[in-house]
Amino acid sequence: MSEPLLQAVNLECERDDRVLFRGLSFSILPGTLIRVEGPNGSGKTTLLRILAGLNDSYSGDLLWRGKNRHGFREEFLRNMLYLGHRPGIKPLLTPMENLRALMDGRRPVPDKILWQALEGTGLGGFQTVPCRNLSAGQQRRVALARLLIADEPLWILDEVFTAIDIQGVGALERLLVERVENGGAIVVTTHHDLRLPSMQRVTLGGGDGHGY
Amino acid sequence: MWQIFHKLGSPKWFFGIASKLMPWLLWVGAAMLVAGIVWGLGFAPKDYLQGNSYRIIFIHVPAAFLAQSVYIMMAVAGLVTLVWRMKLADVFVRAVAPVGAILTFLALFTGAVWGKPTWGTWWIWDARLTSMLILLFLYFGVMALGAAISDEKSSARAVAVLVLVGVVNIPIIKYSVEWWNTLHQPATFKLTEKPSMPAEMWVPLLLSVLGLYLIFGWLACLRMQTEILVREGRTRWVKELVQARGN
Amino acid sequence: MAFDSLGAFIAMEGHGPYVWTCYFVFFLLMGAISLWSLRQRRFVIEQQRRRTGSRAMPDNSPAGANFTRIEPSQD
Amino acid sequence: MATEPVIGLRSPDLSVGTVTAMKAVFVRDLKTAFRQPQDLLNPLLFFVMVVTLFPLGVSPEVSFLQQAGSGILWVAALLSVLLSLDHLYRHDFDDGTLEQLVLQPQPLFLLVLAKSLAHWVLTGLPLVLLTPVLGIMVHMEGNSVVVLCLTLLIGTPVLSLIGSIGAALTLGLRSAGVLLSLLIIPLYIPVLIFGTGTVTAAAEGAPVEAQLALMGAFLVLALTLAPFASAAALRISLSNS
Repeated sequence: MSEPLLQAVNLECERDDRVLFRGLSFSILPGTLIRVEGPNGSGKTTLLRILAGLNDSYSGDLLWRGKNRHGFREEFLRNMLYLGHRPGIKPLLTPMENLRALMDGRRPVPDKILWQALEGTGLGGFQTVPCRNLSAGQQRRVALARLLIADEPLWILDEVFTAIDIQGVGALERLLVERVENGGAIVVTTHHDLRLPSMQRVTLGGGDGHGY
Repeated sequence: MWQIFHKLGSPKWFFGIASKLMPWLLWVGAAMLVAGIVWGLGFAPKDYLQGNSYRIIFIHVPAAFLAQSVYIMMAVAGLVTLVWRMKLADVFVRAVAPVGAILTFLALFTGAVWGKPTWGTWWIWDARLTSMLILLFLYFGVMALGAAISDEKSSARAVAVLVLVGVVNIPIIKYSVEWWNTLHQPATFKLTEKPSMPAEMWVPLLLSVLGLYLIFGWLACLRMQTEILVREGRTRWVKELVQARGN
Repeated sequence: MAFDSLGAFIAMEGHGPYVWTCYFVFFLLMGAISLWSLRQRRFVIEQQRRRTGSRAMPDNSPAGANFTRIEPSQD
Repeated sequence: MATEPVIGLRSPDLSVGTVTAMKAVFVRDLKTAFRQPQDLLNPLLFFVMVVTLFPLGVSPEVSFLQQAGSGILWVAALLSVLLSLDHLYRHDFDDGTLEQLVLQPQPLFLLVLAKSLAHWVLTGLPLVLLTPVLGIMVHMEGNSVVVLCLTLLIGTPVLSLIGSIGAALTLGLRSAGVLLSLLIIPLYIPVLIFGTGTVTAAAEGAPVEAQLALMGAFLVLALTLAPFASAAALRISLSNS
């Protein structure tokens, strides 16, 4: 059970002649939440994109359930959910259509469930309004609705709390805690002061943040 | 085998080898090129159809020949970049693309000037000239894309994809241009296809082709060294080397 | 020698201008790219040396921010 | 923590099949495009305007237009496809949809193929449908117009597919539009040559089956190879962002 889902071994990433991190190793176990910390520009987003498989200019190894991830692209992607800065919401489509399109690539879900998920993120009544008429926070909530129905065991969430109001933040924290208690694995970055039980930290931008 | 391959990919190792090789490439190449050209210009007999204007061949053919093979070499290097992520392969592509473009331009220019006395016009939309022109466009594309992407690794791989797409297209382009040529151009302006070139002509031609090849090798080494110095500026060996050279 | 005199060699029976233009441009461009490449390498070496020479490289670690307002002096 | 429902790995049979996923990508692209019809209209207007420039700028004589008509229409179609390519991935890139596309478990090149096909349906196909009208305006003969439409029907998907490589390579770059044209125009030349050449042959009364078959071969080649190159290019561009 406590086999790590994803393991980073000796990760190193260099960007524009600057070493962002070096010799970074950690394991993502089921039932844990890992918070990636560091000042602006320390490579938090880059690390998350590397973990998600979007950025492959790194050296070191990424092991998916103990084996090199390269051979398990399909299985890895099936079991991983990534939400980035740009949440993948098309301004021209409605929240329903957006959620539909995002889920269509991953899992068949009936419309009723999608509708409920949007209600669950506080978008009840906005389901069929084009997203460009929604506020930034509401647009993020459309993307967050995926978390209410996602069954991927590994979540990688970049700045999830951005543009969400205080009450929403509280609810979202509860969602993450519950998820972790049920055995999900979550990696997050956030500037919001997140204090969850059994939260692990990966800190970037430490001593060897530069290569000279 | 694998170790040799790995070593080949090491910029430091290459830098040393290149330094040793370069004088030879330059001087042997220059000697062969000059010999070929002097022989071709002054001693080879004149062509019975085109007269003396054919003497342009001793630079036109080497330039055209190299212009095409440089692109093929770039494509091979591009493949190596994509498959093995070998840094040196991308260094080669970057260093060599402008040289390839210049050679292509030279082939076009000498072809055009040769055309004036032979065909009576500077430019004809002849199959060879046209496909050379398109090759020049391909070179420009590679250079423009390389310059536009700032991140080194992404830039290397993007350029590699483009070069490979280009090389798949080259035979198609060549074939289509030839087909188009037969459609529009009655075959009156055909360059004399010599059934048998006398040895006094092809030996100097061969000399100048080989000579230009070697000079290209020298240029490639030189420009690759520059590129390596820029990219590896932070490594210790470059720092040491730079200090040693300065004093 | 395929020509009787130097004059004939230059003239090439009227084709001289074409042939010589080609050779001129060829050597001009090949010389230009060679010289340019040589200079570029020298320039890069020069630049690297200056960089390693002055050890005082600006530290790359992000500076702490204090967000203090800066008031222009009222002289 | 009374119960302990443990989240396990997802079973493969819960996943969405590749064809379904391709259809979803295709449908979403069409839907998005129809929400902003002006963007659909622009390449068509551009097509008509470029064709109009030739009689005005060169000569309105029937004999000239008749002879140059197929070339004019082909070049104009090529340029308007080129113009529309910049949008192919740009919006998806900006709003993050592209990241999600790359992270779908299905093979990326097939999803890219679906996007290229959507692009063709939205730009190439309308151009083909508009061609007969413009063909008549440049005094082309009925038979030539039919062959022209056929060549465009086979040729424009090739333009979309090859163009998708360029669009993916220049994604997120400054002045991507000009750069894209620079990279892609040389690759378009064979399609242009065979497109216009076929129409010329038809106008001279020669049989054109062989040429059309050859263009079909181009299409098959582009269908099989271009999506791989586009997918590779997309990964590179995203890796950089």
